[in-house]
Amino acid sequence: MKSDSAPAGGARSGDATSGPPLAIVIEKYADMGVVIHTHRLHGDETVVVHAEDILDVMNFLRKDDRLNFDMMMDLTAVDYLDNQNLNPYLAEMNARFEVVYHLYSIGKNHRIRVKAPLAEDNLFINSITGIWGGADWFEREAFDMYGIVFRGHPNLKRILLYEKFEGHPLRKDYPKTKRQPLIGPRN
Amino acid sequence: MAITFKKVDRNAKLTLWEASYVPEILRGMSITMRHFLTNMAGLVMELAGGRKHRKIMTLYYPEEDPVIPPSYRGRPALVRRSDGLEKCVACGLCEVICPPHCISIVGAERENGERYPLTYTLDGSRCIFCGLCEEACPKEAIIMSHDWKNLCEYDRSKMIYSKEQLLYPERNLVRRLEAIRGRYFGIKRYKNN
Amino acid sequence: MITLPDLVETVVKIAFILGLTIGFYAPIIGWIERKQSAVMQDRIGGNRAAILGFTVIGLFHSLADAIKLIFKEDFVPRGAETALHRLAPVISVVPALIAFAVIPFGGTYNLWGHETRLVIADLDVGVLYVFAIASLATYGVVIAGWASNNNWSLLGALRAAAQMFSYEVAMGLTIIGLVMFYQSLSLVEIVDKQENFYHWGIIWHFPAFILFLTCAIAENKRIPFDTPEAESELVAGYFTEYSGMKFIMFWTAEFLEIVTISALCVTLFFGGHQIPFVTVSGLIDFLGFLGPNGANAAAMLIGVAVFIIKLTLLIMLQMSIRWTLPRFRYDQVMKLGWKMILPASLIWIFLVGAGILTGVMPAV
Amino acid sequence: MTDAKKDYDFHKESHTERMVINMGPSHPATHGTVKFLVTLDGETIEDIDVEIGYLHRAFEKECENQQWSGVFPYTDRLDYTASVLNNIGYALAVEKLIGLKTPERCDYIRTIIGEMARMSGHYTNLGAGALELGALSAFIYFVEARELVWDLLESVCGARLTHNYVRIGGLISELPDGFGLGVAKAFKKNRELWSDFDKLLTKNRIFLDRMRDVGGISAEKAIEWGFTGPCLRACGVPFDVRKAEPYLIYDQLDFEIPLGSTGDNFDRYLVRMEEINQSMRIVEQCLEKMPEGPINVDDPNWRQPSKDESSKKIESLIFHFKAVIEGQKVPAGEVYQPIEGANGEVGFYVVSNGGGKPYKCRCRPPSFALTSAMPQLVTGSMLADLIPTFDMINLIGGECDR
Repeated sequence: MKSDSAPAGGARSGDATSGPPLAIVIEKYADMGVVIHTHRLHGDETVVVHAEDILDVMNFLRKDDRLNFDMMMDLTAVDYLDNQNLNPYLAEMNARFEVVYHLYSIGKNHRIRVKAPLAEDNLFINSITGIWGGADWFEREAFDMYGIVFRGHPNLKRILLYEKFEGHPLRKDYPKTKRQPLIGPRN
Repeated sequence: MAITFKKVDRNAKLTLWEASYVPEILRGMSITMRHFLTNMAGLVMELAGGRKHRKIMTLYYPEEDPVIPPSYRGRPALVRRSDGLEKCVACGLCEVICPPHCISIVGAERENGERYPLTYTLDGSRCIFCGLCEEACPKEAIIMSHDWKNLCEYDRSKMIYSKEQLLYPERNLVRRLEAIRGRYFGIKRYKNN
Repeated sequence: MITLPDLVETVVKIAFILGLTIGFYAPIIGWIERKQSAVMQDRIGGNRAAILGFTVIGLFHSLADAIKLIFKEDFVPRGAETALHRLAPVISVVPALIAFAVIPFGGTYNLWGHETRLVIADLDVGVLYVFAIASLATYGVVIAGWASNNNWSLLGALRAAAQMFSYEVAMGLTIIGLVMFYQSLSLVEIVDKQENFYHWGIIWHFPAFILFLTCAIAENKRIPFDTPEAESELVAGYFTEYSGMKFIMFWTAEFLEIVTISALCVTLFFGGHQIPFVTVSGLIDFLGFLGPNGANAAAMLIGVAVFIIKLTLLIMLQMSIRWTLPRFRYDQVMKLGWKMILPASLIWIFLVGAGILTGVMPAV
Repeated sequence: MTDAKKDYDFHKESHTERMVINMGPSHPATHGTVKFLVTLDGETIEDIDVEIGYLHRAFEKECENQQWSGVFPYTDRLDYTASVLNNIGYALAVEKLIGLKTPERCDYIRTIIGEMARMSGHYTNLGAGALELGALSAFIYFVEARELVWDLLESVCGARLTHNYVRIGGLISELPDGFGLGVAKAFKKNRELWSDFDKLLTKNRIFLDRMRDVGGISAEKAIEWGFTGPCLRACGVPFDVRKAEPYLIYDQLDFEIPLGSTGDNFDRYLVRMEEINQSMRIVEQCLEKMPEGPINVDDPNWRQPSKDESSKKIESLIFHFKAVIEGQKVPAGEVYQPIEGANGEVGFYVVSNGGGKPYKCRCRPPSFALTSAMPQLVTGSMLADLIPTFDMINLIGGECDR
């Protein structure tokens, strides 16, 4: 487990001191092999965890009194195809995708970003709809756009695109100009 | 100097009189009737004395035109120089920056070595009037003109504008040119009020 | 035994009423609705339809509408009950028209020795007749909704049925006090008794007027009671599947009902053709310089004009209500009808009875 | 409950059946394009399934293929009723990633234009709400007020709806001459129209009956479902990004954030009404305090050259060519920047790989989260309640479907 110090940039809104959420998470999961990486780039506290531990981590973040992340702000994924060097641990783990969660605590007014890398041959991660009901559609969208399967999701089907859509458009190997079979040729 | 929270008034309890619908209906009708009467007065006075008396802000469109501010982004136009040739040097910056990729240019060279666009096609049905081409253009050759009337066609194929359709004489674009020259670290300084 | 002059007189009166309602009011209401709402809302309103360059402040839009709708495809949806689908608009437009038969639009005038009473049929039970006919309109709506084979139409029709039947009850009761006051069910007699301005319905029965107008608007299914055709909920309610000429008929029926309601209000509460502080005979005497026939004819024209002015003002009142208020929810409409208007009108009947007994209300 | 009662099935006994109705994709109430599959028992909603995606335009995919500065037209089209707010959100995210500090005057102008956009968004929402409840005059009054705001925005930005005004490190242009006077004049009329709207509806019993105690949600549920913005504040939760994590110059301003108490439609309506007032207050304060100065960062890497400059200096011209064709290079990294949009928290999660195009540009759409809770809000209420609830949720198709 390694922890970067915050870079000089991001003077705008982030304070460079170690915020409580990240410190508490590091403390809790010290030497448990759950946390892969942490950083505070531009003041955004980020913790990267193993995908199989995501439910455990999320439960901790949600229920711990010091953290109390009661709101799941955003859930998305990033495809790091051929760009794994951006986050060195991705190449180590041979992971292509990363599921990104942004959490916020209303009472404590702090945020945290949780990331879970996923390898291309194992695009499964546990659904967090049991913790935040609002994650429902966000997970469906990530499934729709990246093909990541959220285990335990009550209704995992496409949401923005239609059922007969082929492929997952936000993957980097999906060409922008590709035509779908139902759409027909360019007029 | 502070941001504070305050509860809104839900008027949770209505008095019996208010709950009987009548007072609020009368109040609502007094408001709409006030609008009706002031607008009627304005319209009657307009018949007598011109537009400035009208209280209604709707325009009689084909007869009256709206006032277009200098910053308005209308139909893109290529600037025609005073000698009748286009200013454009076919550098292709607008082609690159255009978000919907509606511009396509084929460049060529004149005998005197000047580059110029052999064809300059702008698909008006795809243009989103963002003005990025105008910002990118280093020669002030493509300008978002103030022309907003000649944008509609019955056929999409007619909306693919050729160079000839896009060329405007520079004197018609002076207002807009002045507006964009004042941008970024430009000349104009704003005074409060 | 019907004599020829009587027959001619009746035919002329029917022609006049048809002309007034279908020929004049149906298009003019469309225009009033457009223009009045526009000016109320700081707009200009339709003013583009022109004949030879003359727009006549948008008056031709009604004509353009009519022409457009007449030439539209006459469409019957698949699975619809064709015969009933065609019949429904007729059923809803006819009652609105024939209710007018008992509404007096002028007084009694002696023209060339012929006693002329400006009402098509002077029924002794005029009020009852109007209510009886008005309730027929429900059939048109329900049949339209059911025969369209469309869920929205069906929902609209069900709402309409419940709402119209409920409000008929309340509407009938709001008038009872008035009938007690005038001691007659004949609309002609009621108008005649309002010759004295102090006996006008609006003066003694203002609460009844409010209640009656509410019920009448609810009967007519206009905002705030337009749940059966609420366009943001049920698309267009029971006439979702209607187009062209059949749609015009629903449209006309709605406009005619506005006229009928206004005419009824004028008759019951605003003294019909009467001018305040002027009696018909006094008017005829005043116009005596025109000769007996001329005076009568002039008085008749004045009476009809006064009636039409009152009618138009009431129509405009209804329009401004329609363009001001938001819409009720369906269950709230029913609640209002049964829990507020019905008891209120019963209380009003009681109060009128007490007033008549104690002599607070004058005997007329 | 006794066994006999449990076995008794009303629907079976009375031989009735449920009605399944397709509300949308083009239904008068669905002013974005959205489909509700509603199962009705009479007039009561038994079950509802919300289908979105009809307005999906591949926002993220397009952004990934566009230079950093070329993303702004796309962000315009997210919440198109308040498009400058999206511009600002994206600009702030990218500036945070680069570490740019915009001049103070730029922040002030961004605040002014952003608050005007918020007003326009709320006007649209409340006006449409009134329209759908049948109060047509009230709707037109707010449309008129919105037109006045749009006139101002047009004179600043050059377009009425998709303003495309903000740039990385600044703005495209200064405020026009006489802007302060224009604001004073327009706001006077706006306040009049606001009070007319308020008098027409806020105390009207018909409107109250339609809105009050309809479509309510508890604060805990709202937080769980990711509600933000006016809908969350209607539940009485004091969360506003402007206060929680002040950006631009909000911490130097004096204004109130309205809070509701029960979280029903009426509270949402009142919160939005009050926010319009507060936005006007903010704009007026900003105009008063606004300092003189530049509106763009004085950093040639991020500022586009002005027209004079680029046509006269060859270095500047070459730099401009490079900037446009390759895109301005943003340092690698990732950043999440929330701002308070008209509907709630608009967050931009931007990832850069050091290139001239965003590697990932994700927008956290507030109405997406709000719409996902629709079944929670309307199940068990009447069909007619769906309309005000859906309106106060304020689904903006462009934002929800992206």
